[in-house]
Amino acid sequence: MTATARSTKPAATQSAVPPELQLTMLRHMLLIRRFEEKAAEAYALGKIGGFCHLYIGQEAVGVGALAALKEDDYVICSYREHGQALIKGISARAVMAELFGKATGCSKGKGGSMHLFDAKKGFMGGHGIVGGHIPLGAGLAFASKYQGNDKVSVCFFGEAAVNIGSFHETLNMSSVWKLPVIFLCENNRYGMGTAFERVAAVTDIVEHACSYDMAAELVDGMNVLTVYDATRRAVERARKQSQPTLLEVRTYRYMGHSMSDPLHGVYRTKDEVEEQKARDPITHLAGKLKEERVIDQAGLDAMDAEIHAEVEDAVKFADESPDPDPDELYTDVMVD
Amino acid sequence: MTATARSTKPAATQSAVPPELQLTMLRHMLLIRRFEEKAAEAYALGKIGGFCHLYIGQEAVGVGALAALKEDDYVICSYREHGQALIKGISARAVMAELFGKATGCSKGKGGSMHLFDAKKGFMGGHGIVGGHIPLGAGLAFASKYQGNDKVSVCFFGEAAVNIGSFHETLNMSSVWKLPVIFLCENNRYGMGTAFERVAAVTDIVEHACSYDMAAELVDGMNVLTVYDATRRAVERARKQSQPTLLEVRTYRYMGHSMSDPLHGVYRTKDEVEEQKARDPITHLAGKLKEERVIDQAGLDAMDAEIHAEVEDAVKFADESPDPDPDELYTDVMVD
Amino acid sequence: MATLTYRDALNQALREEMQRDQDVFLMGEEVGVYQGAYKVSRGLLEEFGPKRVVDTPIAELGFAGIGVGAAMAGLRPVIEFMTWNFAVLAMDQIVNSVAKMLYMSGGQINVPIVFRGPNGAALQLGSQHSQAWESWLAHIPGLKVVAPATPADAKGLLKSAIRDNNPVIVLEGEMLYNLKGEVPDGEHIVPIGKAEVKREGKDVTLVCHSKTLTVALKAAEQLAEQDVKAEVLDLRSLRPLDETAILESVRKTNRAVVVEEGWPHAGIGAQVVDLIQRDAFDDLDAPVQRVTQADVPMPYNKHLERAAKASPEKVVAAARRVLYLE
Amino acid sequence: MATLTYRDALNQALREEMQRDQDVFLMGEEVGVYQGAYKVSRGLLEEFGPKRVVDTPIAELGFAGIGVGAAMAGLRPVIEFMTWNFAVLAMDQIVNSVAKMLYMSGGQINVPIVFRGPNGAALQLGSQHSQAWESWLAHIPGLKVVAPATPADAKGLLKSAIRDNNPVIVLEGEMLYNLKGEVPDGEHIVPIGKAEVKREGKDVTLVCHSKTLTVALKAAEQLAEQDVKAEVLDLRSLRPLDETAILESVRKTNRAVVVEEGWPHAGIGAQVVDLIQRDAFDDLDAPVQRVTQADVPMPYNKHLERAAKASPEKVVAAARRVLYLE
Ligand SMILES: Cc1ncc(C[n+]2csc(CCOP(=O)(O)OP(=O)(O)O)c2C)c(N)n1
Ligand SMILES: Cc1ncc(C[n+]2csc(CCOP(=O)(O)OP(=O)(O)O)c2C)c(N)n1
Ligand SMILES: [Mg+2]
Ligand SMILES: [Mg+2]
Repeated sequence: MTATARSTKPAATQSAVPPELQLTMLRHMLLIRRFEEKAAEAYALGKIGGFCHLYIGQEAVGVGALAALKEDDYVICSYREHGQALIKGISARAVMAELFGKATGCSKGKGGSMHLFDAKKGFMGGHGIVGGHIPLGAGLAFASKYQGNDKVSVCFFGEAAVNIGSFHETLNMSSVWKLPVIFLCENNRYGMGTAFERVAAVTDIVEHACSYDMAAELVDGMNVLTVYDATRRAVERARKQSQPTLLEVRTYRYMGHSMSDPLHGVYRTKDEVEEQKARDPITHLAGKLKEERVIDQAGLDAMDAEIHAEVEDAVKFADESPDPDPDELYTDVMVD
Repeated sequence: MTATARSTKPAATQSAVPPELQLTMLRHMLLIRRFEEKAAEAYALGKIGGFCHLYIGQEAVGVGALAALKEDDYVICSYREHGQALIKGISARAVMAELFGKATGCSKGKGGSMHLFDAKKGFMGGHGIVGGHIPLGAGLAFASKYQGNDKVSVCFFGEAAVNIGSFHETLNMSSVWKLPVIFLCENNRYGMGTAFERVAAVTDIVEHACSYDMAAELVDGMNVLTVYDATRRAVERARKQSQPTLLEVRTYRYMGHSMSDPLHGVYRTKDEVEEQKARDPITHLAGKLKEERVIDQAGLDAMDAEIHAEVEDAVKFADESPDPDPDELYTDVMVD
Repeated sequence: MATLTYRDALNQALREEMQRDQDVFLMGEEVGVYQGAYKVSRGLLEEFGPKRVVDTPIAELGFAGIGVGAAMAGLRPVIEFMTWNFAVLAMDQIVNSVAKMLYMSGGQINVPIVFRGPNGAALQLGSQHSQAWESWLAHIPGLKVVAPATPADAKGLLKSAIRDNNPVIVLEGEMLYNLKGEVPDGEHIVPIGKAEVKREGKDVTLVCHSKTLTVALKAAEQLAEQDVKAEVLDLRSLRPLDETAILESVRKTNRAVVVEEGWPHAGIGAQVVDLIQRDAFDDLDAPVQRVTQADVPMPYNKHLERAAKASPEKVVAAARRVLYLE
Repeated sequence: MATLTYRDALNQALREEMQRDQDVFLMGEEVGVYQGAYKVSRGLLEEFGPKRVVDTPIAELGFAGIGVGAAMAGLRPVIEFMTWNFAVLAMDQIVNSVAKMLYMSGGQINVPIVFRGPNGAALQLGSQHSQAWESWLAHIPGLKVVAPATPADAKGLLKSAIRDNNPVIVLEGEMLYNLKGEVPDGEHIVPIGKAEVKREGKDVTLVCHSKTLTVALKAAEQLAEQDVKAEVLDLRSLRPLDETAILESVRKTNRAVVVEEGWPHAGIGAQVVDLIQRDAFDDLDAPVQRVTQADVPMPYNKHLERAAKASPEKVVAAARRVLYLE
C-alpha cells in the first residue's frame, strides 16, 4: 500500500528488525509504562496537577514510529505526549520535573503535562486544542522542504481529531504542496467518552486519504514492529519523494481519558478493557524476544530494574527541584 | 448513483419533464440573466455598492435545483445568490431594491447583495463567509427532522468551499445524524482567481462523499433538466429516507468573481470563457424547446419582452423607493 | 429553597426548561452518554432521550453552526462548549452568523440560541486551557452575555437565556461548579442586564462577576477588618451592562475597583472604567483601579498560576490605593 | 523620498524584506497568480517564484497553522488574510498556538510570523465584511499589534513586523490602500510601540489609529476654525501601547477624545481611557470621550453605513464636549 490506499487490512511486518533494535524498543515501551505508573502515583499525591493524559497501552505506537526517525526529524503531538517526549530524547528527569511544574522541567514548569517541549531534540511540543497542532506538523514539513533539508515531520493525533476541520484543511494542502509529513492517527477508539462510531460516518480513517490523493496505511498499533515498519515506509516516502502519508494506527488506552476520569466509565466495559490488555504490546514483544532467545527472564528483570531506578531518580529529581522563580511569570512572553 | 458514488461520470437525464415546467425553467433562467444584466448596469451607475457577485452562466443550477423543491423547503446560499433568491419567490422588485439598499428591499436595505433574505419563503439568506452557511443548511435540516415535518434543506456553495473545514465537519454530522439536506456544490472551476486544481488535491468533489458514507452525484450544470433530475433524486432521498446527498454540479461563471473584477483576468483565458458560453444553458434549452415546438421564436421574444418589463419595473421601483429611516441603524440588533 | 451546587442549579435550569418547552435541546461534546464533561447535563439523556440531548463529534465550528441553523428554523438550541477555550474555533459562527442574522436579514430571522460552558482558568490547566473570553464576546453587538457567580444566579440566568429570543452567551465558572448556595425551586428567573449588590458598603465599590465575586467578597471581608466598608457589585450581565447600577454605587462610594479574570488590555473591566469616568467623573475621588489576570499566558506551575490570578490581596491593595491609604 | 500609495508602500516593504532575507515568504489566498485581492503583492510571484509566494486554498485556520509550523522551524512567514473578517476562522491558531508558544515552551520556541490584511469597514460591504478586530487581537498577551495610518508608517511598520522575532499582527486599512504619501526609500523602519503626534495642539488630544487618523485630522481642521487647537496622536501600535506618548499629550492638553473604528464595548479605546484616567487623573479637566462605530452590525445602505462610522463631525462634537463648549 504505497499508493493511495483504500484497504483497511493491516499490512504485515515486512522486514527483519535487528534484535538490538527490538530490545531498544522493548526498553522504550517499558520506560514509558513505568514512567507513567509513577506519574499516576505522583498525581494521586498531588505532586502533579491539572490534566494528565496517560499513554499506557499505546506505547507501541510512539516507540515504533519514533524508531523509524532520524534524530533531527520533527515530532509534534497532542496533549497525550509523555511517551513520544521520552523517546525523542527528553530525559525522564526533565519530563517528570515538567509534570511537577518545576524550573528544571523541559518547559521550565510553565507548560505542564500537555505542553512538553524540546526544540533542540526536534520535539515540537504537546498541544492542547484538538486538531490545533495538525497544521503545525505540516508547517514544520513545509519548512524542511523550503530549507532544502531532509527532515521529516511526524504529527501524532487521536482519531477524534479527524472530525475537526483543520485535519481536512491540512491534509489537502499537504498533498497539493507535497510536504514531507506523516499524519499518524492513533485510533484508540474513543475521544474522551465517545466511541468513534457514534460520531463518525466512516470509521476507517484511512478512507480520508482518498479525498486527498494521499498514501495511507492501516497499522496494528499493538505490535511495535508493525508500527515501525509502516512508519519506515512513510518516512521513506516523505524523505525521498517529499510525499505525505496518513497512517491509521489501531491502538487502545487502558486508563481513563485523563487522570480525573474513571478507568472505563459508562462508555466502555471493564471486559473490553481487559480484553485489550491481553494484547499488551510490551508483554507481546517481551514474550517474542524470550522465545527467540534474544533475552531471558533475568535480562528482562534487569531491564525493568534499571528502568525502575531511572524513573525513581526522575521522581526524586523532580521532587527536589525548585519551583520557577516568581519573576518567571513575566518572562517568555516576548523575545527580544 | 443513488448510493455512495465514486464515479465522476454525469448521469443522464432520466425522466420526461413536462413542457410547461421546462418553459417555466426557461423563463426563470432568463429572468435571472436579464435581472443581473440590469444589476450590472445599475452597479456601473453607482446605484448598487459593495460587492456584487453575478450568477450569469450558472442559471441552470439554481433553476433546475429549485424546480425540484416544494415551496416550504429551505434554500440557503453563499453571497452569489441573486438567482436562487428570485426563483425561491422573492420578487424582482424586492431583490433589486435590496441591491439598491432601499427600505423596500427584501432585507430592508440592511443586507445588500450578499445578504438577501425571505424567511417566509424559505429563503434563508445569502451568507458572506465561505463555508459559514454550510452548517446552517444542515441545522435547518436538523430542525425539520426534530420537528417531524418533511422540509428539505438545500445548501448551495462554490467548489472552493470544499477546502474549508466546516464543509467536512458538517458532512460528517449530517451523515451520522441522517439529516434531510442536500449539499449542492456549484463547481464553476474558480474560487475568485484560483483554479480549483491549483488548490485541491482531488478535483472531483463527489469523492469527498466516500469519507462520509454519503450519496453523491456528479451533475452537468449547463443543462437545467439534468440538474432538476439529480436534485429530484436527492430530494426524494432526503424527504423519504432522511438521508443527505452531495451534488457536484459542474458549471461556469461568465463574469468576473464580483463586479469589481475583470471578466477573465490573468487566471483564465478569454477563449476559455467564450468556449463555455457556447454551452449556454439558456440558449441550449430555448433551442431544444423550439426544436420540440414547445415554443416558437415569437413566443420566446414575448417571454423576453415580459421579463424585460419585469426587470425594468424592478429597477424603477428600487430607484424610487426610499432609503431606510435613519433610526433603522439601531433596530434589528435585538428582538424583544 | 434548596441548597444546590452551581452545577446542579444549571442542571435544574436545563431540565426545567426542557420539560417546559419541547423546542429546547442540548447539543455538545460528551453531554449525553458521558453525562457532561463537568456533569452539568447529568441525567438529561436518560430523561429526554438522544433526540434532545445530542452528543457531537469534536467539531466546534460545525455543531455551533448546526445549532444556528436549527434556531433559524425555530428551535431553541443550547450549545455546550466543553470549555470556552475550544469555542474560539466557533467564533466565526457566533460573530458572523449568530450576532448578525437579525440585522442583516432586516429583522426577519432571530436566533434564539444559548452557548454555554466553563470560562476562565481552573487549576494548572496551562495556557491553552485557561482563558477568559468575556471581553471578546461582550464586544459584539447582537449578543447578550451573562456570567453568573452563584448557584441561584446560575439557575435564574440560564433560564432567562433559554427563554430569550436573542442569542445569549452563558459563561460558567469551572471553579464554581461545586459552589453551594440556596436556589429557589421552580420558576426562578434572573433578568439579563441587572447587576446585584452582593454586599453593601459606602467606602469603595468592588465591581466583579463570575469567579471574581468570591475574590471580591473575600477582599471586602479583609477590608472590613481595616474599617473600610466595601460594596460588592456583581455585574452578572456583561452585555448589556447594568450601567445604572454601576453608576449608582460609584456615586455613593466615589471610588471603584474593577476585578476580572481576563487579561487587562481591552478587557471588559476597561469598559466599566470608561463608563464610570465618563458618567461619574465628578463623583470620583480617585482614579478607578483594575485587578485582572497578569498580562501573560497562564503558566502551569501552581505558584506562578496563583500569582497570575486576581486575588483578594490584590483587590485589597487596589482598594487601599483608591482610598489613598498607601 | 517617493510619493507612494499605502498599497505600494506595503508592496515595497514586502519586496525589500524578501530580497533581504531568504527566510521570508508570503502565503495567502490570491497572493500569487491573482496578484493579491487588493494588489498588495503585485509582482512578487514574478520576482520570487511560487516557492516564496504561495497561493492557498480557502482554509484560513489551516494555512495560518502551517505558517506557524514553518515559523517554529525558523522561517519568517508573512500570512495574508484576504481581510481580517475571515481571520476569525484562524483565531485559534493566533491565540492558542502563536501567542502562547514561547511561554508554554518555557522560552524555547519563538514564532517570528506576521499576519496581515485589511481590517475594518470599507464601503457597503455589509455586516459580515465590515469589522475591526483590534480590540480582540490587542487583548492577547504574546502578540504585537500595529495599525499603520500612512504610507510611510505602512512601510516602516511592516518592515519592523517582518524583522521582529515575535508574532506581529498588521492591521491595514482597506480604505487606505489608495492613500498617497511620501515614503522614504530603502531602509525605513518605524519601531513597534511608538505613537506619533501627527498634528500638534494644546487644547485637546485626539487619540486615533489607522483609518481614524484621517477622521481625526479632518476634525482637527474643523476645530482649528473654531479656535481649538487639537493635538492628533496616532497610536500606530496597539500592543504594546505607547503609554508615555499618550500620557504626555494628555498632560499637556488636559483633555482627550479617543477615536476608533471598532465597536465601543470593550474596544481598544476603552483601554486608552483606562490608562488616561488612571495615570493622568489629576491632569484631566473633563472625562475622556470616545468616538466609535455605532454599537450595531454594519448596515449595507450607504447612508446608514455613514451614520454608523466614526466621522469628523462626531469627533468635533466630542471634542467640544470635553472642552465644555456645549
Ligand atoms: C477543539 C477541542 N475540543 C475539545 C477538547 C476537549 N478534549 C480534549 S481531549 C478530547 C478527546 C480527544 O480524543 P482523541 O482525539 O481520540 O485523542 P485521545 O484522547 O484518544 O488520545 C477532547 C474532546 C479540546 N481539547 N479541543
Ligand atoms: C472564509 C473566507 N475566506 C475568504 C473569503 C473571500 N472570498 C469570497 S468569495 C471567494 C471565492 C469563493 O469561491 P467559490 O467557493 O468557488 O464560489 P464562487 O465565488 O465561485 O461562487 C473568496 C476567496 C471569504 N468570503 N470567506
Ligand atoms: Mg482517541
Ligand atoms: Mg467557484
